[in-house]
Amino acid sequence: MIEVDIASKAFGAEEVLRDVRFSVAPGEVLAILGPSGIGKSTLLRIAAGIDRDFRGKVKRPERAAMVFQEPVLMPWRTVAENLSLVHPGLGRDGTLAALDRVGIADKADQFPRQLSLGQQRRVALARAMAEAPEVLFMDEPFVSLDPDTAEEMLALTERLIAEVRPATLFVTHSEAEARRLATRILRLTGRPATISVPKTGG
Amino acid sequence: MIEVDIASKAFGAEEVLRDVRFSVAPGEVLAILGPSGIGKSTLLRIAAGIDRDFRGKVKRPERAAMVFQEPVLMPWRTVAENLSLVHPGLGRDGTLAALDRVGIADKADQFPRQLSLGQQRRVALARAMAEAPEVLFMDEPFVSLDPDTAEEMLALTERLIAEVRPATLFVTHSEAEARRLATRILRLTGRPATISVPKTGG
Amino acid sequence: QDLPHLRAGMLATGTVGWEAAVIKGNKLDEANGFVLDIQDYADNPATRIAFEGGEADVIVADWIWVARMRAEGRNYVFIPYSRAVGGLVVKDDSGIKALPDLKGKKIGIAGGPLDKSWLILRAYAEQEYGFDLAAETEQVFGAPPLIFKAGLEGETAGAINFWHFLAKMKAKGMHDLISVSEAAEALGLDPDTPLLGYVLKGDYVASNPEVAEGLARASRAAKELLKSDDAAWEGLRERMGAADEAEFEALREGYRDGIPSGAPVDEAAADRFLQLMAELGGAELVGKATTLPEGVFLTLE
Amino acid sequence: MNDALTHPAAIRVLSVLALVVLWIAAAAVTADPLILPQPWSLLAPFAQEVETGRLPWHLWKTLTRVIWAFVLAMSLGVVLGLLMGRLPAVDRWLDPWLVVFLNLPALVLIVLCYLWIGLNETAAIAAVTLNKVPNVTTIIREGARALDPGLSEMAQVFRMPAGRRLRHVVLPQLAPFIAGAARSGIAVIWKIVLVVEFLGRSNGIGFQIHLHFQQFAVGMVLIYSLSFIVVMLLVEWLVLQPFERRVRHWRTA
Amino acid sequence: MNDALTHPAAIRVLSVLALVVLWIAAAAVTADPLILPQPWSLLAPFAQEVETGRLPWHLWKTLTRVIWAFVLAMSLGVVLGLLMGRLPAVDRWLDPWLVVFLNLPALVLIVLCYLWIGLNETAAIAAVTLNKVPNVTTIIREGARALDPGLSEMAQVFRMPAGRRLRHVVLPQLAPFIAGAARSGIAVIWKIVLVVEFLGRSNGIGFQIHLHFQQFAVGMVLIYSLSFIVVMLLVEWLVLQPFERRVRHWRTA
Ligand SMILES: Nc1ncnc2c1ncn2[C@@H]1O[C@H](COP(=O)(O)OP(=O)(O)OP(=O)(O)O)[C@@H](O)[C@H]1O
Ligand SMILES: Nc1ncnc2c1ncn2[C@@H]1O[C@H](COP(=O)(O)OP(=O)(O)OP(=O)(O)O)[C@@H](O)[C@H]1O
Ligand SMILES: [Mg+2]
Ligand SMILES: [Mg+2]
Repeated sequence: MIEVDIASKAFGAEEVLRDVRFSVAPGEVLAILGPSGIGKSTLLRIAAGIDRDFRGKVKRPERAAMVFQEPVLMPWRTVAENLSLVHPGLGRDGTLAALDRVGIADKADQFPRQLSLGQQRRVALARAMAEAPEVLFMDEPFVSLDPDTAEEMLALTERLIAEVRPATLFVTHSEAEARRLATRILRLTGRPATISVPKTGG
Repeated sequence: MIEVDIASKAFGAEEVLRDVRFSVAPGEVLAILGPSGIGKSTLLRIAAGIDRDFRGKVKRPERAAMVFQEPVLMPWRTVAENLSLVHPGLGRDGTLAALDRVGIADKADQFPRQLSLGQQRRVALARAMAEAPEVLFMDEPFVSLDPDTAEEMLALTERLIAEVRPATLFVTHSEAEARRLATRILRLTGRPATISVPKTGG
Repeated sequence: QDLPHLRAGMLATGTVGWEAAVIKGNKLDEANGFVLDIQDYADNPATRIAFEGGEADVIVADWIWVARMRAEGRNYVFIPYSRAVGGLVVKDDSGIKALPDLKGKKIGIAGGPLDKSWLILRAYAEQEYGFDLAAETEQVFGAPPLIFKAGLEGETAGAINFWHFLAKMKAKGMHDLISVSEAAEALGLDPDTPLLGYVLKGDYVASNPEVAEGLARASRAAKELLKSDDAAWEGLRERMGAADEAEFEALREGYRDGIPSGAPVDEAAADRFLQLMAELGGAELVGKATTLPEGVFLTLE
Repeated sequence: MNDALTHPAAIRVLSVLALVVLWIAAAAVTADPLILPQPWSLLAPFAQEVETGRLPWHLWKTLTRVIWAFVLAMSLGVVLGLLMGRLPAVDRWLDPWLVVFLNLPALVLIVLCYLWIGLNETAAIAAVTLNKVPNVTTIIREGARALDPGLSEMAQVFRMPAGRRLRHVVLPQLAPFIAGAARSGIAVIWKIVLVVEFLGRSNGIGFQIHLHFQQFAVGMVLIYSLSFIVVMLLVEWLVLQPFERRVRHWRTA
Repeated sequence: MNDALTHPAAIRVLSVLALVVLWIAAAAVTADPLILPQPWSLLAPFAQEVETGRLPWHLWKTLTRVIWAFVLAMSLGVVLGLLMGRLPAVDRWLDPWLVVFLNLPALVLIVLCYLWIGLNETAAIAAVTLNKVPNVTTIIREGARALDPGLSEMAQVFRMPAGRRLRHVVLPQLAPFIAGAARSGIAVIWKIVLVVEFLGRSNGIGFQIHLHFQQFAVGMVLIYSLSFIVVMLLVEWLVLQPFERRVRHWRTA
């Protein structure tokens, strides 16, 4: 269960978010939609506890996982190490299996910069899903992927959510993705951004 | 006119591209499609002259512009400076106008890290289109944007191409985008990747 | 007037400075037909660099070094200035009565392992007591002020230091266990052989003989003053940096003890001395000068 | 906590005061003014050194040398470091030289400079510069090796001219390395200037420090040392830190 | 060009040879073996110093001190630099201290250490360490300030434990700063060890250099200086550079 209650979030004088309140139960998937620059990533970062400089409060379980808007890999560690350093429990086999699920087991011993951007994004996905998280934050996880790969990743995510039932918050620009994954959709509009018309998705 | 003739491109022992040959005339738009990790960015980087470590040859006009797969901005210079340092001819007004066209004139004096990723991508777009280039390389220029903004950017690009008529090479994962912008579509398949079925788009 | 100028590179803190101050203060330089231009340096090597680099016409050094440089082909000459008056001091309450009592203890030595006083004392210990002072004691080499401090604190049982530090140490409750001149005498050396002196280049002396002579005369005149006239010392008080009257007097008497007789240097005695140094200090000290090269000591009319 | 107490300037003053208190305590424990005098006992001799004009004069001499050597060493070092960091061919050739000059004792370089160039200001400054350049080069080279390839490619595609590229793409990435090299550099330079001064100059803080050390006048040694440190603190507060804050602004904005 | 001539090891040898040629030329121009002897004229005295065991012994003494001081200064400096770079509160408090200790003349620290701790090995190593720590701290602090916030956030969200975070997230980013600080650091340390040795130790290269320098025996000064430089060249080639190549591998892969 994750509870977000942001009275206000501002960067300097510019207020970005106001009165954004919601909670997400385990197994629930909340999609966050809104135009570029509205404050989606900001919201996610507050929810994940990265950004603490806001008025309001946030509660979330311990074991979190996140797919950032950019891959955020350690460029000086191999792809496999990027997983195993974050999830030492996996072991070499678990790591390779996790990489295999996103289709890049063959790149396990390369450095992130030797991967294409889409491949790096998949490493980031694999990292987020490697060990059953209690909360899952995803910031546009399926961009920079071709339709087939994106579809695979989507299916993978769906499976994970169904199995592990984390409380999931994910940002996307694609209505289709949102409708497919989300149990609820939240739209940010306005300046400062507030929640507009929450509706239940399928 | 840009002429690409790649006999072979390899990273170490791994051959990535083989026998990729094509040319793009001024005003033509070539869309490059293919699955993640196939070699699209590699191809673009070779065409743009960034990567010279390949067998074959490439000819292209002097004045090039590029939208990289990531924004690649100078984080220590303001958004406006990121444009004006690359295009000193623009002047302050021209810079602001260019930023206005992508909808972020209000961020002109902020640093790139203060922008959302979508906003940063738009700065990169503005930078590529600020001065009429003879060749335009774009690596997935419209991702991380909401549908409305993406549409605006697409329209902007269309206008620029119609006016300036650069030889354009662009990588995308979206068939829709490709069909809309491209005069020709090139698909990379296989390992090493080669051109599969070049067909003429609308 | 058009008197020739003599550029002297001097240790700003050295005792030479006292003499130079008296020379300048009493215009003894001009009286002897030259103008002394003093360039202060903060360390001995600095004066040697100045001399080598041609920035100074005269510096102060010991004649062993002059002999060494002569043996290397440098035409340097030496005008005596001061006798060796070093010694090994111990604390008054240390209970150490003779050199053998230092066995197994620490000796602080300011001049390094090639310090002449140290070498003479080693030879003396060997001759008188039949033991190797270097092997049977632990030596601590260090900067003079640090040896000074370590000696007073009792960190070292004995100390060999530059004489003006020795004077201060004696004023602070230490005494000579043995003076170097006693030891030298016992070794059959001439304690009157002045160790320190003005060093000039032979070429300079050849072309300016009157300046070299003038310098020697001025130096002697200054020493006469300092030897007999307590008032001449008052002007030096500040640059001597004595902490109290006892130290001041110890420094004054120490200086007076060091004034050489003025008699011509006994070259045979000097040669014996050099050979002993060569034996004890080795090439590191004397270089190629295992016997006294010709012409080290400048003979003036 | 009180607002006044968390203000940067207040902390600065408090921090310096704490250091003085430490000194007082150390001096009290040592209980030997010859070894470590109490700070207040230095006030009178300090005032005297200032009044006679000795201290300002020597300080000025030293500062001139430090500034000259600093400017020379930094510019040469940055250029060399950039070249070696970016061009492996140059690096392979010059690397052994760098190691040799980096580890050549200051003394050797200083003496050689004095003997070749003469006992003059040029030799002194050359000696310090030669001593310091390898240091700067080493640090900048690491920075040059760590440059972001993405930005270089961007600059290349858009044909940014070399000067602009250097100023806006390369130097901002080197800034932390330059800052580190400059700070630690000015300290090393000043330490070498001290040696240079005592080996062959007749003025400057180094000359005075050595002179007083020979006399075992620790108090005077401290007075002269601290006078330079005070200058460095002022430079740090009035020049370096405000400048750095501006250059680093983008990180915290 | 011939392949053999572009091989890194060949270039290394050639580069060192070029340096020797430069030396020979300089010595020929100087034409005074007392000021700058020809390299070959040093071979015989060098062989003698080695045979008597003097040179190896002093070298060993110095190396021990350098290693001790290096390890201590680097570890303390990295810790302090990280703290000051990451925690502005700590930085504000310690910054004035850093400036003071950075600019305190080596002589002062050395003498105070000797006076307090005594004329012994502990004092010598403490003095060198204290002299060097501020240097390392300064450089590492800049590195710590330049850490990538994105990676820290990643480590935070995934709750990477502190040790692993330090080793795999922080240190790799600091690597160029650490490399720079270590290289220029070992050089500075050895230079300070020289001073420390001549002020209060009875052995070591610095002691020997000063001894011979007092006699103006430039040849011996060079022999002892070069013996350490050769060691450093070997360390550079056999340890540092291979290690760096491994650590830097990801940049060029
Ligand atoms: N560090 C910062 N300083 C100042 N303003 C910031 C900062 N970070 C974000 N902003 C501003 O906050 C707003 C929201 O940014 P955010 O990254 O949350 O957008 P977003 O909804 O994720 O957009 P996108 O879809 O483009 O990623 C933007 O206008 C941005 O300029
Ligand atoms: N520097 C490198 N070293 C080794 N292999 C590399 C390097 N750069 C790219 N590759 C490999 O080359 C292949 C093509 O990479 P490229 O970045 O061109 O893919 P892409 O088609 O752009 O994919 P995406 O759509 O994910 O961006 C990938 O398999 C990648 O792992
Ligand atoms: Mg975002
Ligand atoms: Mg790509």
